[in-house]
Amino acid sequence: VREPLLSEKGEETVDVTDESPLPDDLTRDELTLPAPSEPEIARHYTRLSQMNWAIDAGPYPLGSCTMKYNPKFTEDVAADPNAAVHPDRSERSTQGNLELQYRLQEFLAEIGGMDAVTLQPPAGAAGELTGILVTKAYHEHHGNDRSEVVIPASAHGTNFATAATAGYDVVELPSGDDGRVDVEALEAAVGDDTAALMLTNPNTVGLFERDITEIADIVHDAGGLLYYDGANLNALLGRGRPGDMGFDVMHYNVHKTFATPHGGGGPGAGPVGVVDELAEFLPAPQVRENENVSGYERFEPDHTIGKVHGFTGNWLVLVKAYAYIARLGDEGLSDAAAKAVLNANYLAERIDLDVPHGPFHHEFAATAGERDAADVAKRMLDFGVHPPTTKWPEMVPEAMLTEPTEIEGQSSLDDLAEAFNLAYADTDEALDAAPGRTAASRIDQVSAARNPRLSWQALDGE
Amino acid sequence: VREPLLSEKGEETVDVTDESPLPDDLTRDELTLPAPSEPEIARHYTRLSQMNWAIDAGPYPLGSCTMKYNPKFTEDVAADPNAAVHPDRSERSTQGNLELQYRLQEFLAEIGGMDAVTLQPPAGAAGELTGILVTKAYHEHHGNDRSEVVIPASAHGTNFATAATAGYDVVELPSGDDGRVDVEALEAAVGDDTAALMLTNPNTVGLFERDITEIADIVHDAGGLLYYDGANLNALLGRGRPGDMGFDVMHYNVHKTFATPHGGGGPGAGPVGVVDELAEFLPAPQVRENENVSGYERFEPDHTIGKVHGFTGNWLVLVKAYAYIARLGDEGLSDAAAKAVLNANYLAERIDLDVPHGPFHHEFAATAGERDAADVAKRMLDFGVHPPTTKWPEMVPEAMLTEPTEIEGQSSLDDLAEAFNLAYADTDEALDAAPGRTAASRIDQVSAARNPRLSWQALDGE
Amino acid sequence: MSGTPYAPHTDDETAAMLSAVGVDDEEALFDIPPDVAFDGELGIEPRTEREIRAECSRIFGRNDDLTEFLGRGHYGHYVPSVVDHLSDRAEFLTSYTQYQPEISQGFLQALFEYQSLLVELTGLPVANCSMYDAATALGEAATLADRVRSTSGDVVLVPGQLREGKRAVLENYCDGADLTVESYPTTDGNADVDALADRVGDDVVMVYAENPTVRGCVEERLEAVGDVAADGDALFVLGSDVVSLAVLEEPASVGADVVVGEASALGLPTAYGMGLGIFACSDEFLRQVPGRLVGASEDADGDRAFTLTLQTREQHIRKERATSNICTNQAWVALRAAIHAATLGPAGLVDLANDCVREAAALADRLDEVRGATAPVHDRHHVREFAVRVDQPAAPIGEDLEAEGFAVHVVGEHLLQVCVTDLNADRTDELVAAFDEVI
Amino acid sequence: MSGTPYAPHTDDETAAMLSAVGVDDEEALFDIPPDVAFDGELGIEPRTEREIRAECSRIFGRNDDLTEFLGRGHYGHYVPSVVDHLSDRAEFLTSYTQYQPEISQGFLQALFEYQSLLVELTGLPVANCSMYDAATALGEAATLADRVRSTSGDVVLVPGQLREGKRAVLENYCDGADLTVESYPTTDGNADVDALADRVGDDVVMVYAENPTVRGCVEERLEAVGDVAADGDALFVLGSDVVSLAVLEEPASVGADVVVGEASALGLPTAYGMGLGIFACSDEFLRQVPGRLVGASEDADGDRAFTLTLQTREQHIRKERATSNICTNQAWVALRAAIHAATLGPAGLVDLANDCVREAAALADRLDEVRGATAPVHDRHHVREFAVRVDQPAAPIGEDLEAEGFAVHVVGEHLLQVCVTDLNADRTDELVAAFDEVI
Repeated sequence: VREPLLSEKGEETVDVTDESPLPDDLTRDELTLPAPSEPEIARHYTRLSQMNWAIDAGPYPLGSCTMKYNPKFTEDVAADPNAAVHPDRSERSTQGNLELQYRLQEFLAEIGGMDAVTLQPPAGAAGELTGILVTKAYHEHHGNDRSEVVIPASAHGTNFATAATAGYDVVELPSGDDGRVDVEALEAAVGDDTAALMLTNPNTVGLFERDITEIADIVHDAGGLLYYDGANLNALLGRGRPGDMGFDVMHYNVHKTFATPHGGGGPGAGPVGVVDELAEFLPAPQVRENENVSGYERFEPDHTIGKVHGFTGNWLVLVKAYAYIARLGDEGLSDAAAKAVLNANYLAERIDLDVPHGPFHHEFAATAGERDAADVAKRMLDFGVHPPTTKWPEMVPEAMLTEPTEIEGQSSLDDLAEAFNLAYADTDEALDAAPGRTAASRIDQVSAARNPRLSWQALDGE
Repeated sequence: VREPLLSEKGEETVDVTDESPLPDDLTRDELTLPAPSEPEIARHYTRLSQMNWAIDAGPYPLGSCTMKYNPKFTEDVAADPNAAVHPDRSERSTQGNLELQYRLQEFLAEIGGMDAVTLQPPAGAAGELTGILVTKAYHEHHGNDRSEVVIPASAHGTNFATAATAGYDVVELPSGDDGRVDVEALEAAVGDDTAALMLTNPNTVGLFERDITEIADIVHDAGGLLYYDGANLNALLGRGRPGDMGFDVMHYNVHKTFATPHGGGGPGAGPVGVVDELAEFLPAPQVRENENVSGYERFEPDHTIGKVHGFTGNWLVLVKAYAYIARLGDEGLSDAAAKAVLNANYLAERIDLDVPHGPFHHEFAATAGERDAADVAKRMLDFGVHPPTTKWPEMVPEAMLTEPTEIEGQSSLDDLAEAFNLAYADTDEALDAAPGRTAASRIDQVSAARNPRLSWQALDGE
Repeated sequence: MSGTPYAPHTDDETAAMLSAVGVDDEEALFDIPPDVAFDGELGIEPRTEREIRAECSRIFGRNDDLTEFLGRGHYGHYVPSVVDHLSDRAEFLTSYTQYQPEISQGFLQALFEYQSLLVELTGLPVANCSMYDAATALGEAATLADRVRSTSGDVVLVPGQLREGKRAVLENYCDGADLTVESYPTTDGNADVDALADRVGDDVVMVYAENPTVRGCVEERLEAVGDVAADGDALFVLGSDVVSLAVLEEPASVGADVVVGEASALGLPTAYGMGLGIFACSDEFLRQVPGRLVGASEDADGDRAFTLTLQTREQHIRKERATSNICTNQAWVALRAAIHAATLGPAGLVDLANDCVREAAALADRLDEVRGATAPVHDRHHVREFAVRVDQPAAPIGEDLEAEGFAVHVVGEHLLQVCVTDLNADRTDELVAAFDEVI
Repeated sequence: MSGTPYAPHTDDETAAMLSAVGVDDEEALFDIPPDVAFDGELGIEPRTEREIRAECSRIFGRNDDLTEFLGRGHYGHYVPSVVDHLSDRAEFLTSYTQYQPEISQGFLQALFEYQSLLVELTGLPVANCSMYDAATALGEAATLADRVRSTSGDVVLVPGQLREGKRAVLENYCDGADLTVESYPTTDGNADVDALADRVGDDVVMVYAENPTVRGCVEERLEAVGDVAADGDALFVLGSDVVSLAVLEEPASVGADVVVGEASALGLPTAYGMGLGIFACSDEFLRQVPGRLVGASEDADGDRAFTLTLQTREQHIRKERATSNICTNQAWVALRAAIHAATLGPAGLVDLANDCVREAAALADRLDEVRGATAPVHDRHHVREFAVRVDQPAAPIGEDLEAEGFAVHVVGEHLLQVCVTDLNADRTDELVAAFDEVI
């Protein structure tokens, strides 16, 4: 059963020139849009929602995405009308929001082992860009014109794009045989031009970079900085802090690690933490205590890079992250990591697919071997679960990158393993025909890209 | 796909004697219940909800049930924490709640053409009982010991049960050939023992009792009172008021007429309106303006029947009803009736089933003729709609009592008509096998009743 | 556009539909004789949803912001956020009674689980899927007693200490069943079992007791009450609430035939008295139960499925011979209670109940130290609440406490009643100080 | 039980799972060298959800309750309740990016519909399914300009009157692309087209204009600006917002190549600056668009279906050659904007925009009557907001207004800016009185 487009339920055209107090030459002529009644709207979106997987529907083990349960109460906290103020309000009149920002900065700094944190970046990638721009400002401030960022081949694609967006050349570092950074290759790659090494730890197949101290020394000795991609921070909560490992700058994905809802693609938030030496380059404004008036104030770091978001970032998301961290506390955070790692290991134990690298932490990259990982994934849909990330990272052939997070229990993991195993063992025909039990059958992505139709206007007359 | 019972996801037993500060002989020994985590709870109830039809999913044309869209904002109004006070609070400290109660009383009195209204009855049936107890108190107060309540055969079963609960004998009035009250039969049935005639108007096949003035005279001449069953009030909003037709007492189904959500069976609310002569018998407390302190106060009607609910009734529901009525206002109310009647007539026009009686208003009883109405209904499920009320009222053979309400638009009604017609024209085999496209296939009601298993405890060991 | 906000009809649609029906306007479809038609104005001004939200917010803002130490049948406990978020899902909130079980499995299963929760808490094998509240459930219990014990008499015995409003509701149900409500005495907050035994005779069809009582006292001789009722062939109806049942003696084990009471202490925040009535009973009375029952069955594929069952008890089938006139009940509130119970689990529920015992004892001890106040009045264990005797008149003290920002019950000339739960336990210091201040 | 609240592991389950994995405890699964492991305390005290709600409520209570007449890129309009209720449905809120379209049709269709809304409003055929906010969208437009006009130079021209923060964000994007941001002058609140024409040359890759401007002025010579840009072979990027677009000249009709701006004025209440970036462009740049695009396709049964498309532009495939590094975006906010737009329909949206024009004009007239104040400063039509010149220094006036309960922008030594929408239009009497009072 398909739900019609809103436009197919009836559009209305309004003559704008008739209605507007503006002179006709400053207005458009008309506007044509759907004009549904509220009951129709309620049904439309209710039905659409019923055609959508969600963490509240079942497991969502996308590797590197950390799809946790989003505690409902955090929604209520974020909906507080007292928090809904305009960003241009005075410090004096917004002490509440400033206090929450400050508290969250402190939480995050403590968790990451960092000295200062900005909450402004509105997503993980924006956090990366912020971190790299801070890095760049740092080098420029010290008269170093460095042109390269070194990134392991297994890193998230975002790292590469971020470095490029910041104007750096990317030096891709091939993975070592054990799936980790090859220290010799790193030594060869790093030099006077190295602005930073961007590293995910545990990396994208869940392996901790055991040589992290040596890696940090190599980068630092060359005058570079060490950037921590926070996507996999869930594995380390309360057990290892990037700051303690030699990282100079990092971003946090609060919509991963700190359980804020992902909302079908966003909004997230990507706060950035830095060590003392980098704090003066953070975006403006930062928030600090003002001892004189026993309150909070905004300030501009001395050599700030300026702004990375028009205002203060994704505020509602940040509030939810604060509430989540406060709910867990020390023990909750470190046990979240423990259970996330236990779950990944238990699930890997239960599936028939090979997992080439280990010991992994919160996620693992199984290989579908001779099967097509994407087909296996489609077949998993028929068994009532969401499949893992497929065909990435490339160092594992036909990878199925799986991250159950701490929220699944044993029976849920057993169900997930069964779906893995049934799909993996199924016939080629069954895999080709999959999915067969979903609202839509296999969707043709090639023709979508070849003949892009990106609006209902584009569908008109079809 | 079935969702396991919560108990099947793991129970826990707590030793109560160990834990309790009470002496062991005053406590139970242990308590065994499920102990799911919050993510498991969220998934359990999310999945359950996905197995449930609702007005936000599509048409719900149950005759006599008036399933309207429940405006979302009324939920927000009812959730106001300032309104969440204890019922034993002083008048002085709860002027807000008293004001809203008073305002709603006034709205309802105006809409019904009544002089006084109590909000206390927590549902329509409770409203009926209240109204009949008020009637009884009135007669007793005037030294009349009347023993009978007259009820048309086509009336809601609740009327009969209510009269019996109040201690009355029921005199059932057969329907006239035209589906309305047979005035001669009424004259014959009414007499010195008649406490009241309970009437639904429009009646349960949507027909207005054209002879209402004569009917009222007959009942009043015999010393009886005229009771208005408010189930079908949606047809009359702003166009006819029970008080103007000679009714002395009535209940309102706010979860029908005034769009408060039905919540899968309740809570509703069944305020009762009466003419002046009956006001002194209403339940206590009532709310009135207190001119002296320019506020509101509770008072006990002189000859109150006492109470029909432990406290003030279903408060949250009443608040939503207030918000709905205020949203519509005069024009919205009377146009709601107009559109409800138009929709019923349009739908009846579009279906292939015969509708024996007319002119009907907001609902009609089509007949499935040679087909089994319940089977036709089950087949309609397969076409993605909720079927009408079936096999009732009995005056129409194989009745399908249909009430689309005003919230459906033309295309929605066309879809509904198509489902009607496809099901009605389908083969016997198809009807027997229906439903075939729903999560559960036809459910065996006979064995459910023959071998009642009413708890998960009763399923243990099966 | 429609003149009513929630109808989707455009003018064109309305015209097309009128034409299909064959009339010129909607008026023509109404068959109301002119002499009874209404063409006046109701005088209700329509408002936008934003205006109504602002208006109601202003109105409710006129309630004073008091810290409530109130109970006596309506209790506030913290309701976890997940209860709101899940119960507000439109598939639950905007659904109707489950007349088509094939597309209503979700709500049916939720209600089945709610029934199971009550079965566990009461020890009785049958629990319906809700009554309006404790008072109406008690009234229905009396009509059940009338039906099953009708040969033996017409008296319903209730404790002398009983919430007045609850008794008033009971009397209305008894009125229709020609039953008479009489009190039996209490002694120091508990049933006077000897006096009760003296009273119970052939004319008594039902004995009602509460645990905890309206004064918050744990009833210590329930089994004896049950024995007295059984000896007199009277139905033993026990009143309680869903939280207390987690720790107090299991009703089945003391011989209760029926359990009534409130389940709204779970799932519902303080709601001006809105409730959720419990009705549970022994198998013997299965076909006499008022209200709806959800049962397990199978579908045509042999899979487990749920459905409303034993509907022949109900008014829409049996009419005046139904076990009750109830149809619309409190299903959605029952759903909320079930979700709340799930969030607590048995350990959380027992903790909550035990805290109700501990907090009441602790607060009573502290108020007892206030000069001019004695607490608890009854030398019993208490759940949540207890009576306080004050040397001065109670009513002015109640008013003075209100002026200090606290609401307590005034239950007698020199009697107050105070209720403490997780919601106000952090304000007991202030309450004690206020008592000190005003007495 | 787990030590973390949202994991379901009982002790027994944990033990069974550890045993299946073959280790004694979870510690054994961690491969962190001891010298970098953390065994200190973070010092974060866990709280219950109720405690956190109370704590945050206390914290937010420290914000003063002011009536805000603030805009400059972040606008509050009334958001109908249905927007909250529908967007909060867990299937939307707790879903991830639609990597498996077969079980994500709902969100994909909603985003497709959002894109369609933007296509209608801008007249441009391509709109992505969101950027973070207007400022980052502008930054991304500059990188696009760099890619498609890279041979022609390295200068991005922006109006002299531009929100500082927006320019700062743009500069950070330009930094990476080795672009330089320069201002062109404005005259009486509009672009000085002659000066702009003088400046545009081979070195200019992009010309940015806003309609309405940061001062709320309707830009009257957009077509001329577009012509200047086209003549200089520079990308014409136009900034606007979703409400204004309902009535202002259609960007496509004035030659805009790219439209950026805010759509958060629909769907999002005032949220401390949280936004929803618009990015729309002509077909020419389809494969240069940053961010996600939803396209229509068919499934194996030939039914219409939706999917993320043209993903080869994106970072997870193209890595450093991607059109942007954006992945997580504002999808859920876009959903909310789409729902809000649906509740308004075209008539409601046009009304809302027209009211923004009328209310601004009316309020400016009234403030102009206050002695010592001149409004609007610019002799233009305005949308929502306008500048006010005050004879006295502006900053102390802003503070005095705050003391009276009103927040306005201080934008210059003698300049204030005031924004009026449906949310504060009923408070303009009080605002005017306050101006009278403090000036």
